[in-house]
Amino acid sequence: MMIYLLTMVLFGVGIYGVLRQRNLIKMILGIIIAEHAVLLFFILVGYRLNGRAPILSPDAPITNMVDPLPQALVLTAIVIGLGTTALLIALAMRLYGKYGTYDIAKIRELRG
Amino acid sequence: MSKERTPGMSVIVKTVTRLTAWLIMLYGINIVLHGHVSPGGGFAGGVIIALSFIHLILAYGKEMVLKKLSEGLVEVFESTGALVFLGIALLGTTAGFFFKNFLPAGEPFHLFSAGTIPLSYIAISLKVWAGLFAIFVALVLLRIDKEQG
Amino acid sequence: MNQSAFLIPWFVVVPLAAAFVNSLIGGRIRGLPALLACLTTFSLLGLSLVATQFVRINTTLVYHVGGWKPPIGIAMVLDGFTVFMLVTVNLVAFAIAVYATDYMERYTSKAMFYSLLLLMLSGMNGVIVAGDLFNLFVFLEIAAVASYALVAFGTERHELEAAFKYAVMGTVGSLFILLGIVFLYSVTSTLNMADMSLMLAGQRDHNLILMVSVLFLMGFGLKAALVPFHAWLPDAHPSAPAPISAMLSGVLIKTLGVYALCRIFYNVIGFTPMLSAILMFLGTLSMVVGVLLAMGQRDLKRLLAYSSISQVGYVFLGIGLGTPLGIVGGVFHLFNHSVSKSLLFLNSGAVEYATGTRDLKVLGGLREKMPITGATSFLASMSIAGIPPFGGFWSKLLIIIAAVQAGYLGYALWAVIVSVLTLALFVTVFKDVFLGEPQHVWQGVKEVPGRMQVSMIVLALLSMVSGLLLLPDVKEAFLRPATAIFLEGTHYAQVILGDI
Amino acid sequence: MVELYILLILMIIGSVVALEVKDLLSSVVALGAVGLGLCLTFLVLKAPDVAITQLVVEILSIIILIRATLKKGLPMVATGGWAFPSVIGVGFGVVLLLVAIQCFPDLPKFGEPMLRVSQHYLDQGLKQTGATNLVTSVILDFRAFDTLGEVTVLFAAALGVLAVVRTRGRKKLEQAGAIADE
Repeated sequence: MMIYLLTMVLFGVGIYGVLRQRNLIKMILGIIIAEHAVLLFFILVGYRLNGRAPILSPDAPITNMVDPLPQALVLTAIVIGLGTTALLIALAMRLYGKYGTYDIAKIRELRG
Repeated sequence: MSKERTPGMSVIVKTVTRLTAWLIMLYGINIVLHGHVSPGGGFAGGVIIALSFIHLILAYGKEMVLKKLSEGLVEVFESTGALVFLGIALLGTTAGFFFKNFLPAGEPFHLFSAGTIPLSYIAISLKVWAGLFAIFVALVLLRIDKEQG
Repeated sequence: MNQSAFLIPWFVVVPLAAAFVNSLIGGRIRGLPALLACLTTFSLLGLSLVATQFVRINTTLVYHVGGWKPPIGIAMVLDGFTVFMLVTVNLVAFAIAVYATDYMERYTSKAMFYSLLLLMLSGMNGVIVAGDLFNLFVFLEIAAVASYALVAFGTERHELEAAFKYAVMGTVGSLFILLGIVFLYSVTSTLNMADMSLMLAGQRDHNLILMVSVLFLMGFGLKAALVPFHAWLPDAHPSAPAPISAMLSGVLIKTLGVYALCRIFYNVIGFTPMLSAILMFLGTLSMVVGVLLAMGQRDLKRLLAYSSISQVGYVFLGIGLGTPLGIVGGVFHLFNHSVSKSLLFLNSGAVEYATGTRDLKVLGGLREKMPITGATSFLASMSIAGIPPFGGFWSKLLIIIAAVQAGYLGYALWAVIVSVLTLALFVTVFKDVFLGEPQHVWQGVKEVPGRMQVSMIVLALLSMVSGLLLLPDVKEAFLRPATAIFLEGTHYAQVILGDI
Repeated sequence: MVELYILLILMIIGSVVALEVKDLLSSVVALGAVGLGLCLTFLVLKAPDVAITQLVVEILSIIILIRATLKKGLPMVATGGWAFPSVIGVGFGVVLLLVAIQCFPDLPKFGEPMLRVSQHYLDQGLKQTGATNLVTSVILDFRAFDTLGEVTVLFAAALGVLAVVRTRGRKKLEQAGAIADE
């Protein structure tokens, strides 16, 4: 219960970063942090108290394993996040090339 | 800071890199091949292999690595990896279903077991390695000083 | 499992394979990428038309990927609404691929463009046939990532900026969706949508489900550009190359936003009166705000982008009503808007291609120089504005009648007002661009190349005759199965799992 | 479970530092600490596959981020004067927490997942797929289609990066009629 709340705090910090920061790199950092929180939450949901990693061993049968499904999905989500982050960084670097700054206040020319 | 200075970092770094880069790569391949019996797998292994190349780039400078491994070649690897994975999935349709694991499951805990899983992992690692390396090279080659216009 | 279900994976596999092959060898052979893209989209259109035959009798086809039965493995589902969306998406995609063969001559790296286009298409098809929540998320990300890159394809400064804004907001939306999926997984311990719907049966009024609804509303609302979350759209859609603008405005926001939202809310979480009220309110708000903001624009494509926000509002109003007539109207409007808004974006691309500008104050008198573009643009404008013989009129009429029947007179009134405003808007636009004295600057303007004309004519004919979809026979085959999915609601679960 | 709390609190502190410190390079390094904390947390939670992947992915993204921030004369990040976004940001966080407190009693208790579908993976995974690493059996057999999607996302991202870094997106216009009047 408490641990879930702390994860939500981490998510909130990340979203706060995206909304609050006026620097492109910091916005990307905010997204990465929020994503970390979601991934952590997913693993927490599948955790079993005193569980074992879901890898069988040749000698002894293991009964108390954690849920393997969230782990598989989180693996997928990590790689998706990496792809998105790389694209965001490439865009930010190109914008730096055009404007010479990462500061949003100096970049935003377009009207909302 | 003379012009004759070779690209990359100092001799110490280069020597250490020459020793470690291959170890890192071998470790990555090991992780890929044992993905179905131990933790790791195609993604982690692919990223580790990509990191070994990035390690070389960081130490030796981009020219030396790109001479051996051009960007076009990397793209070919990437597409091939993706196509092989899709091909494995499509071969499953011959056994009845898309993505059917059509090879026998084999003996557990052995390298050659679990049907198509190790093959898929090899294809994925090829794709992940090439994709990430392409991203890194693109971002390194990008001139990030202020452009004209 | 039904034998004809073996059709389903090809909707994803064909464009994926084409994209991979394209990036492998497309750069080396001149003309291959364009040909490959046209062939792929054409075969997909054929496949989706074949698929309409299977759902005629209200059957649902389920494909078990890997041969694992659904709660264990991933299911792909083909039902009425799926087929409807597949036809819409692949139709527009085919027209756009043909158009792009000429238009993209102005850009560099055509092979890359077509690869990204095909990846985006496979992402959308994957979202549409997904029967599994996480699978839906993954394919949504494919489409989204490809679209971020495509918006920045011109790599000018405003394009990069719009793409960055779009990518940041889109990624945050995806995070909300992922968080919602995690919550749903933790209470149901499954990811299959049908199974999840059954598991949620007893707990639809829990606080948690409310929170999940809000998360999904924010996430998919960001993708669909509902009004409080619309800030990225007026930048992103005009910045892309014209075929991509048409794709984004025509089908992407509807697939990733409207379709996914409807599928999850109607078939998984369950449709509640509160949700209906929220959807109708947000839809009407989008409708009004979109058209008002469109009024003041000088940039042709930006104006069209604002108008998209407004028209998606109609779709949400119709679907949010929840009555059979409203849903038919909403779904039908989705089709009409896809066709005519893509066409308008293609027209704006043609104008920009010929004149080099899209500033309404500068353009004028192009009708005689560009007869095809002018005529198709006229048809599309009339369809969007809701003039009687065109499809847009019938769908708006259905939505308004449904709103009156359900007793929401206020919403019906707003729909009428916005419709009138849209008419005024598009009449002005048409006059500014095509009518009036031809200025001497545009004396040398020539009509755009042939393939661009062909695809515009095809879409114009479609927008003209789409009213025929309401004829009883055609409706039974196409619109009725699509709307039946909404009405069966969470009964969806029994249909899917009954097939297993 | 104490180590979980400690790690999480460290991660929260790290992310606040990463977002608030004025030097970009420092904030990227702080993010690296957060990622490492996440990796350790995955290990504590018995998810070795995820931990390995998270570790290497974190290294890669930190390298790319450092590459983006290593520039001469990059100014310190300016803050302040942006009251409205701050209020929205903090307000969003507070609302999220309040809603979350209301919702979490509906979740299964921590450490006792329901394991409806997963029980099948645990029981039958080895027999049906032959992979002793059950996470692998899920990734590449039971849910292999997701993995195809994931590979495609990475493919799209790599293509997208290559598309975005082109210096010239458009060919030069040579047509006579194409007069941009600016």
